[in-house]
Order: sequence, then C-alpha cells, then structure tokens
Amino acid sequence: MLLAEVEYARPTSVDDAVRLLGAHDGARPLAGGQTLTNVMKARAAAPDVLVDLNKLEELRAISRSSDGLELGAMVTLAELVRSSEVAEARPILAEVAAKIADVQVRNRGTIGGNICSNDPTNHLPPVVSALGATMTVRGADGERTVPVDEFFLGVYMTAVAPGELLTSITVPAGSGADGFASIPIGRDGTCIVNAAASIADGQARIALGCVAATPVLLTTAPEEAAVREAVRGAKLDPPSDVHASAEYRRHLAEIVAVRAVQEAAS
Amino acid sequence: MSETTVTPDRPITVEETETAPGFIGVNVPRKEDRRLVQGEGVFVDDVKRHGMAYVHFVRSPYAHAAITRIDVSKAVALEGVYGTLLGEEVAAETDPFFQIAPPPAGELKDYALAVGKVRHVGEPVVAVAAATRELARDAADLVEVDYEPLEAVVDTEHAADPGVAQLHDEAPSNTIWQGNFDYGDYDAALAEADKVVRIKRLHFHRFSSTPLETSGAVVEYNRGTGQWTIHSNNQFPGFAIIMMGPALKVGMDKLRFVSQDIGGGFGNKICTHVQLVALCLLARKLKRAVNWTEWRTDQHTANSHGNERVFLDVEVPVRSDGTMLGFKARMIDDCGAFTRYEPLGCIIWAQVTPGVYRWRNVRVDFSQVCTNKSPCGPNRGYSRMQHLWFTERVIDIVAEQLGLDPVEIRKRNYIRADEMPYETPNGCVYDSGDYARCLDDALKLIDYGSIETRRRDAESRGKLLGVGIGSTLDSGTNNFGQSTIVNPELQFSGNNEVATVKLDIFGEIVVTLGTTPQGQSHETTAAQVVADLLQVEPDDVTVRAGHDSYWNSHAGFSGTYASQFAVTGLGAVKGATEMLREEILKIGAAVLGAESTEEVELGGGFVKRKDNPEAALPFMACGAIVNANNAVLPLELRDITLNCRYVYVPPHQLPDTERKYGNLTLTYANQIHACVVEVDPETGVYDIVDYGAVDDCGIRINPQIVEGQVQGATAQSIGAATHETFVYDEDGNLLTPNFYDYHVPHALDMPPMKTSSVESASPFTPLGAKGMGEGGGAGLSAVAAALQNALQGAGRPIVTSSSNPYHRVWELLQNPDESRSLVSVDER
Amino acid sequence: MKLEGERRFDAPRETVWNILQDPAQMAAIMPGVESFDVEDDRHWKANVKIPLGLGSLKMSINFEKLEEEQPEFSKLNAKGTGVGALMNLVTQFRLSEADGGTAMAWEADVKIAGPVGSMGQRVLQPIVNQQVQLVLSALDAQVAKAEGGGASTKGAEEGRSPLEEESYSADQ
Amino acid sequence: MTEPIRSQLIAVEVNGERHERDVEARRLLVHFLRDDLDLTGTHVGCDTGNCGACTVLVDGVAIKSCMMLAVQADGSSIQTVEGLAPDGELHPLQQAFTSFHALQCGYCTPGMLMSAKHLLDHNPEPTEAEIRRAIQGNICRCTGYVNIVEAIAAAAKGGGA
Repeated sequence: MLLAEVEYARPTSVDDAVRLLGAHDGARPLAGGQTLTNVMKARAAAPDVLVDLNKLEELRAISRSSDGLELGAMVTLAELVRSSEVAEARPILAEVAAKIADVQVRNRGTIGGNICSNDPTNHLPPVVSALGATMTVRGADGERTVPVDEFFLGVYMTAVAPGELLTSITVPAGSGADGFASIPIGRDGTCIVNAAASIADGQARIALGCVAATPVLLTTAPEEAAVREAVRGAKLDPPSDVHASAEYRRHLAEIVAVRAVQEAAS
Repeated sequence: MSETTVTPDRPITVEETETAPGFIGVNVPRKEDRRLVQGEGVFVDDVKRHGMAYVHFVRSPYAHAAITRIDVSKAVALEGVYGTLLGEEVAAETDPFFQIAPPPAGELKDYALAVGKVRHVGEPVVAVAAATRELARDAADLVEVDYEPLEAVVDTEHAADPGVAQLHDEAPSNTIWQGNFDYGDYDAALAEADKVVRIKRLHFHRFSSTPLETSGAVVEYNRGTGQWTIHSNNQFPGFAIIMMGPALKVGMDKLRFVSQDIGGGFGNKICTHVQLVALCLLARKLKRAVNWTEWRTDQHTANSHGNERVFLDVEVPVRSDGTMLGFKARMIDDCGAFTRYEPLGCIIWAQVTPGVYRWRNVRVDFSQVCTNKSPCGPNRGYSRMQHLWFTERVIDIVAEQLGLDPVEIRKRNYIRADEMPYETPNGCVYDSGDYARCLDDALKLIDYGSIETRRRDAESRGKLLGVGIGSTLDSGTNNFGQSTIVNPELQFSGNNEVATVKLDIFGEIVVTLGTTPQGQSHETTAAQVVADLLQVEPDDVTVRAGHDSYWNSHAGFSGTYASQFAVTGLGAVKGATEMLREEILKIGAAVLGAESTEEVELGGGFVKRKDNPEAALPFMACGAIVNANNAVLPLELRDITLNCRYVYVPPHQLPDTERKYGNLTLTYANQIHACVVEVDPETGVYDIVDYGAVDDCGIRINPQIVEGQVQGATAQSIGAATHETFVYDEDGNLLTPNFYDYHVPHALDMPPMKTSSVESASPFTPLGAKGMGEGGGAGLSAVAAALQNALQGAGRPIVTSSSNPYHRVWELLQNPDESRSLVSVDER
Repeated sequence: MKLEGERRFDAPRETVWNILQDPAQMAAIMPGVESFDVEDDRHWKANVKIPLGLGSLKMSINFEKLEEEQPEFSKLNAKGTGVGALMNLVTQFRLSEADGGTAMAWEADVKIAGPVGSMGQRVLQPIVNQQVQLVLSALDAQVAKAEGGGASTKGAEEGRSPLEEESYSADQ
Repeated sequence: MTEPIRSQLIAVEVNGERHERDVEARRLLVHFLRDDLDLTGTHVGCDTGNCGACTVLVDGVAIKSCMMLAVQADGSSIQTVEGLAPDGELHPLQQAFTSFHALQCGYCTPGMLMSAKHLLDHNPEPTEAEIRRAIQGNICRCTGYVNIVEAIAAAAKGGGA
C-alpha cells in the first residue's frame, strides 16, 4: 500500500549516517528496503526518518583477510551470489543467498538488511550464526564488535542499538564443511523451517531458523543420531501458523538440521 | 467429428495460400498483444481525469461487530481530503441490493458500505477521497470507528446450529437457502447395491484465482444528464447494472460501463457492484471523478472468494462389479458474509450432477450458510468445480475401499461416447465427448505403463510416488432459468450476447462485442470468424478493444464469464457477419448488375461476379455507397445499413422448478488430467513430477489460445490443490491475506505440463465450439488422487480435503487412521 | 494466542501484590509506555510505543480491572488501538505463598486484529513471547527493588509520572 | 552533512528522456512512474513485493519499483516496458511473447518482459531452469508460465519472430 509520511536522508559517509541515526528519535537505516518498505506500506511500522545507506560505498566491500571474509553490510544478495571471494572463502553464503526470494529482491536486498531485520523466515541469520560470524557495529562512540551469538535479540531486534549501524559482517575462514537446508512453501515461497550447519573439529555448529524469535544454536557431534538428539534436547517451542503447527515445525527442525549437517559433511 | 491432436511444435505459422484462407482452427497471432507487450494497454488504474480524487476504504478489523461510533472529523480536516462517505449516507441514498435468494433469507440487507454492523474482516465501513493515493490512506487512518465485537461465525458445518450468532437480523437464521434434489430412484438403487460405501465428511476449501490486477474503477458523474460513466474492470456489466440501477434508483442507461484491458478476472471481478455504488455516490457528492484501486491485501480479504463446501454423510451404492448407482449426500455451501451472486451456487453445481458418470440415482440435501468471512462469488469453475472434486473423490475412495483399479472403475462408470448427447438424471444434456478416450490419451501423456517402475525408483530414493486422475467438465452457456430453481419468483431465463459488425465508409470492417474480455483473446478469435465469413484476412478486421455499454452492442447477460464466448460471443459475431455478408452481396449484385446474390461472391475484399471475377466491387466502394452515396441505390436497397447487430440467443427452455429439472447449460467441455506426485514421507513435502492434460472443448477456433487457457486453468487448480488457501482463525481473521502466506504457483513451482486435445464438436452451437475458459478444476482432483495413491504404502490415509499443503500431508502420514475412520463399506 | 506460566519471587506475597495491583508500578514494567493516566481505581489508559525493531508500534490502550480477590487473584482486560492493529488482552494471575516466597500462576489471552494481526501472524507469537519475558523481567526487578527499599506508590498518588525514574529512586 | 527532507527535487532519465520532479520522500518509484510520469505500463499487482508486475531496470538492474522510493532513484537511468520498442519495432522478447502466446490478460507482461530482459542482458543463452529462476519473482495467473518460458528461450535463440 502506501507509506506514511517520512523524512529521508541520504548520507554519503558512514559517520554522517551514524550521526543522523543518533540525531533523530525514530530514525531507521534503509538498506535494500525489501523488508522495511513492505512493513511501512502496511503501516505496521512508521519510522520518522529513513537514513538511506545506498550511497555508502564503504559498506559495499567484500574482502578476504587473515580473519576470514569481511562483508560490508550493504553488499547485495546478488553480489554475494556473484562474488569470487565468497565462492572461495565461504561458498555457503552464496549458495544460500541464491535461494533468497527472487532476482529483483536479491538485486536490492543486502546481507546487512537480511540479518538486521531478523525475520524468523530469513535465511541468513541462521547461516551467519552457524558460521560464527562477528558483527561490526558503529555508533556515536565508535566501533564495537558483537559475536553472532549475542547479536540476535528478537524478531526484528538485534544488538544494533538505536543510533547505531551494522557496518560489516566478518565470517571466519572455514574448512568448507558448511551446509544449509530449508523447507519453503512450494519451491521458493516463504520459509517454514531452515537450518544451517558448519562442521569444525568434529563438532557441528547448527543454527535453526523459524522456530523461535532468534536462531537457535546447537553444537553437537555431526552424526545423525547425535544431531537428532541435540534438536530434541533443545526442547523447541516453535510458533504455529497456517503453514505449520508447532509440532510439525519441531519435527521439520530435526530433519532440516540433519540435512544441513549431512550437506556440510559431504 | 473427433480428432486427436498432439501438442505441435510452436509457434504454428499461418500458411500463405492463394485461395480462401480459412482462419477458424488456425493459430492466428493475437491482435491484443501489440499494445500489451509495449505497456500500452489501458487498464482501469491507467485512466486519469482532471482533478480526480483517490478513494481509500476504511475497513473493518473485526469479523462481526456492531458499529457504535464513527468520527471522520480528523480525516476531513486533513488538507487535500475532499470528503468521505458513510454507511448512513448510503442507507439514506440507496436501496439495499436486490437479492437472488427468496424470502426470508432474501430479506437481508446488503449496502455499498457497512450500515450499523460489520460482518467480515475487511468490510468497507467508510470511504475517504483525497487528492493523492497517499493522502487518502493518511486520512483513512484518522477515521475513528468504535466497534462492539460480536461472536464470529466461521465454521461452515455449524454455522446454522442453534445458538450460533446470527449475521443478518432480517433473515431468520444463517441458512441462506436449502433444497432437496432427488433424481432417479435412490432408495431402489440402495436396495439393489451389493455394497454401500460411506464417507462421513469431505471438505472443499476456500481460495480464489486472485487476478493479478485487483479490482478498481474510475467513476465520473455528469451532473447535467445525471449519468455516471464507470471505467472499471467489472467483468459482467449486465449483472452489475441489474444490481446497481435499482440500488441507485436510476434507469440502466444512466450507468455507462466502459473497460478496455482487464488484468484477469476468473469470476472474481463480477461482484464489484458493491464498491461501484459507493464510488457513484462519492463522485456525485464530491463533484469530481473518483479512482478506486483495490489493494492486494483487500482483494484477498474482502473480494469474492470461491465457495467453500462440506459434503457430509455421503453414501454410494455400488454393484460388486464396480458399477456405481448414484450417491446421496448432505452438502453445506458457505457463501461468506453476503449473498451477492449467491445463492446461485446452490443450483449451478447441478449442471454437472453426476459428473462424467452414468450415475442415475442421486439424492442431495443442499444448503447454503452465511458466515463472518469474505463474501463468495463466482470463481473459475464456479460451484461445479466443488461438485466435480466431490465426484472424483467419491470414485477414488470407492476404488480404494473396494480394491478396484482407478482407471477401470472410471471407464466402467464414464458416460460413453455412443450415449452422446446424454441426458443426466436431472435433465441436463451433455452435448458430446469421449471421456474414456481422453483418459487413455492422458495416461499416455504421463507414460502410465511405466508407473510401477517409477514407483520403485522413487522408493529407492526414499520417496513415495503416486498417480491420480481428475475427470471434470466445464459446462458453458448458462441457462439463467436455473435461477428460478433457487427462487421461483425470479424472472430470469435463457442467455444472450451481442455483436455488431459494420462495413464503414472507407471499407473498414469493425466488430463491436458485448463482452468484457480479461485475457480470453476475443479480438483475435472474433476476427478469425469474421475473416472466414467475409473472405478477408484477420488483419483486415478491426475488433474494438474492450466494452462500452454506450456502443449499444450488449444485452442483459453481456459480459465475460461462465465459459461461453466461443458459443454466445462468436455465435453473435457469426450472426452479425452473416447479416453483413448478405447486405454486401446485395449491394454488390446491384452494382455489378447481377440478377441475384447467387451470382456474386466475396473474395479478397471484393464482391465479384462468379461468372466474371474481373467485375468486382471493393468493400470500400460498398461502404462508401451505403454510407455516403446512397442515392445511387435502388429504393428497395435503401434499408441496407452495413451495420449489423445480432443477438445470439441459445435454445434454452424454462426448467421445471418443482422437480429441479431441466437443461441448465448448452455445452460440456471435458478435462481428463493425470498427475504424478512424489512425496517425501519424512516431511510431507511433495512435488508434482509429471502432468498430462487432455481437454476436449469441441471445435477450437484458435488452438494456441485454447491451450493457453488449459495451461492457465491447470496452474490455478494445481495452486489451489497445493498451497492456495484462505484460512481464518476462530475470530474470523484471514491468516493468508497476501502472497507471502497465500502462495500461488511461481515459475519454479509448475510441473512439466503435457497437453493434448480431442475435438468432439458440439451439435448445439453455431461453430461446433464449446466454452472452456473455466476448466473444471481437474488438477484439484488429480493431485488429491495422486497423494492418496502415493500414501497407500504409508498407512493408506484417505484424502478428504481439496487443500493439501505439506502440513496436511504430514498429518495424513502421522495419523492415517483418523482419515480412514471417515470411510466405511457396508456389505450387502 | 494463549500464554501461561509460573513465576517465583523471593518476596512476600504482599510485596508482589502491591506492585501488581498498582497501576503506576505496572506502567513501569510495561514496554514502551509514553504516557499513563489513572481514570479511577478500575480504569487506566496508556499510550505506548512498543519498540519492534523495524519501527515502533504506537497504540493507545485502555485497561479495565475485571476481578480482584485481595491478595491473591486479579483479572485485567486491556484493549489497544493503533494504526493497522487492534489488541485485546485478558490476563489474570493468582499468587500463593510458597517456600518463603511467592508463586505467581499467570495466564494471558492476546488477540491481535487488523492488518498487523493478519500479516504478522508468523512473527506475532515470538514477539508476544518476547514482550512477556520483558514484562516478567521488569517485574522481577521491581520486586527486587521493593524488597530493597520497600514498595511505594507515592509517585502515582502524587500525580507524578511513574515513568520518571526519580519518582521511585528518590524515595528509595 | 545531509539533513532529512520530506520532499525533494529529483532528476531521472527514463527510457532515455530526462525528467525532473519534486517528489515526497514516501512516494514509491512505481507510483512516481505511473502517476507523476504517466508511464502506466508498469503495473502494481500486490502490496508486499511478491508479484513483480512493477519490475523495471534501474541502471540496468531489475528491481521491483514498489520497494524503492522515488527519491532513491535520483540520478539514475530507468528503463520501463515503454522503452523496449522506442521506434515501434518490437524487441525480440516482445515479438517472442506474441509469437508464443506468452500473455493472456497482459497485466504481468511488462514486469515479466523486464525480468526477461535483465536475464538475457546477463545470460544470453539461458537454460530452461535459469529462465524459470529468472522469472520466479514475477507472478502470472493466466498462463501457467509454460509459454512464457518458451518465449524467453526462443528470444534468446533469436527465434522470437
């Protein structure tokens, strides 16, 4: 539908963006807008000021370092799919990004936006959780890093506080033993349950999506029985909706966890 | 005539021939496309007027509530807001809409806006008009409405139970209509049966075709003449005018309906008369044109849904050889909060009472209830689709229970080609068709012979493979006389459609239709018929785009709905063109000095003497003479106008309202589809891995267009069978109000689709063609059957719902006995 | 959406009861309260701005105390209206003395209607759960504070906004 | 330093033609194209970003214009369906859509064509699977996609005519 009145600013530096976010109560960063715009159309949310991040070239970089892969928050999902650095360092990110929504959405949608909106049906929150990413957040007082385990606070809520901005996501270099599995409605519809897994040192780090307000992290031996046991042991209390009862979601969570770990192991 | 054609390598190009081209049956490229592929179509929201206001409806958040206060003062105070319209104004200025239902349910009051009470989530309560779309929305947010919530009625089966809240105070209960249908001798059939299969409950769910263009209108009011011009995408202006004239207390000519391009309709755009009346009042009140474009969420929440139906206490008497003698059932149809086009659905299903089967003894207790859900209306396959799904479920459940082969039991019970035309137990006449042959063709398309091998292959991959058949009908060219079966006081019967074909002053052949196409390619197929009759090329024929009631080329039932254009529309085109041809021949004969029209013929845009082709009069000369130089004509030819209006009227008769008996439609296209699914037993997730569709709609005017309709109808029924469902919670909130949660098929979702056709000409229609646009929803039946077949190795659950998203398949896998407990067999 | 739970407090029932029956202290534990008015001892009104990450949801909420059995049972109805959303919450709790502390058995039935209710279906349940957790944690803190310095309802009694932290801390 | 504004004068090039308009910050690009520039070929089919009827190319990239603000398009070059056949000669995709009967009502067609153009601009020889993935964000309720997929494949092979 149509947006409520809103103010708009298009800073050209991260510092200016942070200043704007801090200066206006009710300011929200506008990344790709593929979630926020729709929420605003429904007027379910009405930020007072949109701080458009699309001119912040410094947030669009993809680089490899000794720490692994550093992804600017404004890297689009399409760029993630195409990036040779991503393909070499952590191809799972590209493979999952390619499954998100559709071409047009991937052309605008960003990794930072997907992660920060933390809609339970999003794919990337469980992926960066499983990969043990670190988030770099900038605010008026400077930069801080947040381990992914502390990053997701709730639906649409992250450790990025008002006045702050997620600037980059650092994904550690991995062995390549990563996997992802999801059950969407149809071939490519809204996600019902998803899971990402990463195996290192004989342990699988699994993040389950769509079963709680934030990705549910589990660490277990990668054998199927152990994975199943771990998911059951997590005593998930997933939401029910038209697509899945809590019971069905709980059941699917176990299966996608197993499949994600199997893919990681293969 | 009967001929099988296999899907050709597309595209078929028209072969250039020196002689008469013959365009009927040829894949002529569409005339509509040139503008549409360039974005130059004119859809309703493309229409703009100076100073036009944009309208936003304030809608009810409650399913059932009394309105206790409305305050629009803050909205009106907003700069740029032109005004509002409230239910109380509507009640003062209009009469409630005419009701098809007989009293007492017919006493219910339905207005353009809620008056005193809301009855479904999304019901329009206040209309706000402003200078921009955004401002109208802003102002709508400032309208204050207080509600006193009432108990919401959402359960179809129990909507009419004692003690349940009542939707309409003027009606005595939530039952809108009830009737008993009793054909053949059901008791005798039961006595004769060797076995009786019983099914406690089957459920056909709510969904809609959700045309990609939502409803909308631009309405202008001419204060000098008191006439409204309604640019809209309403697909059945004839019906809208019948509803709106009395409500607005004006004559029909005051309501000018105009449309050009319509972005899909599928029946969902028939009942927009409600909003159109609100817009008419606003345009008059505000003295400016008003635009209303429905939002998608509103389209899902408050536009017409397809009817939901439950089938209870089903009883099927069967002989031991698998011959089914008929059925008995109690059916409850749910029309939602208002009746609008209903309760016509209570009789429409009877067009296909026995489905494609030789079932002679039928006893149905049919009722319709209202509930606090979106109003229902015609939706592709209207009311027959529900019933045909029921007949297909019955046959597959009987086969499963008695251990019979689904193919064999169908062939044993199908009406046979040599029985055509076939009169059903309730007096309908199936015009032609060869269902068994179509079934064979469909099975060939999916390589039925290899199914067991593929089943084993699937098993080796941990999957369950299943195959299912859907055999359905698309009955077309309604006899509106069937409305008298639901209400004998009604004065409707027959059907009609109009075409006007003229030869103009510069030799231009212009066709004006009465229809309102929404993608059905009327411009193209009409041109094909005209070209053949006048011996010209389709490119020589101009078919006006869209509809305008001021073209005077429409009649009471004009519109595009209910699978009939190939019969009524093209019948009218044929009639008008034949009139025009006669006139052209007369002019030609006179000018060329022939004794009679027998001595002249048409060819290449000329009238020619048969004995001397050199003596030829171009059409342009004919047009010029009659239109601008008519003193040269002999007096006896002065009544020739070269402007021929023809009304096609099908040969319908009044039905017997007492016995609920008679021929309710003219043609019966059939669809025999076969589908193969693979189910992941761990999750209930499944894929359609193969799909074959064989359709027979008689003579195909343009095979490529027919095939396109088949593919589209199939996609819709696959969508409905899998993920498309309107789900309400116990409070009447719609939980699938947008394309996130109402998942329609995307390009990736569609299975490989193979199509072929059989052409069994209709003996009853002008061109041997049958209407076929609705399809019969064969995919719904085929998917349900394939799932049941796939799960036979997993506890043999019975599929009892038309909606089978993954979670339902998983539930069937978890608890097969629950569904099995709904069916039983009595041995005699 | 029905929720229920049990909560234990290391405080006498009296202390917990005093907090829960006091609108001013309740206001302090509710998320996003911008203004709060006590109309009479059974009716209160609040304007809230519930922070939901993508933007906050503004609502005006009318509270009505439906039942009360001092010092153990209370039932409350809250009706909220906002753009795109209507909320109806019926909640009740029962306090009992347990192991030197207090046990609270609570139930809540939340209904959200309007576009947000329909569209946000898949996220509402986790959001509501989370808001409930926030309320319960705030209640824990409030109880602990009361235990530390003795409960006070002075702020509200004197007509000061209970939202000003000073109105509590000054007295404590 | 940038300060928030409620409306802004923007300049865009649409189908090669430059336009300057003062727009409210909240105005979506699709409404800017349709209502302000009268380019009504770009359609609206949903309000949640699912249907793709509003797909246009912004600086050569396919996006859904219902999820972008008009102010965000400031300075960019936009191509809409009206720009596919500037001289009236149909683009090979347009020709293929008509030859293969890839449209019925035509409402999804402009968005579908723009998605297809984006595909062929980047991948001139797509497989059927790639075509389907390229248009998965465009909903068609009339055709079942069968002929759309064939038309795009034919246009890629230069067989649109």
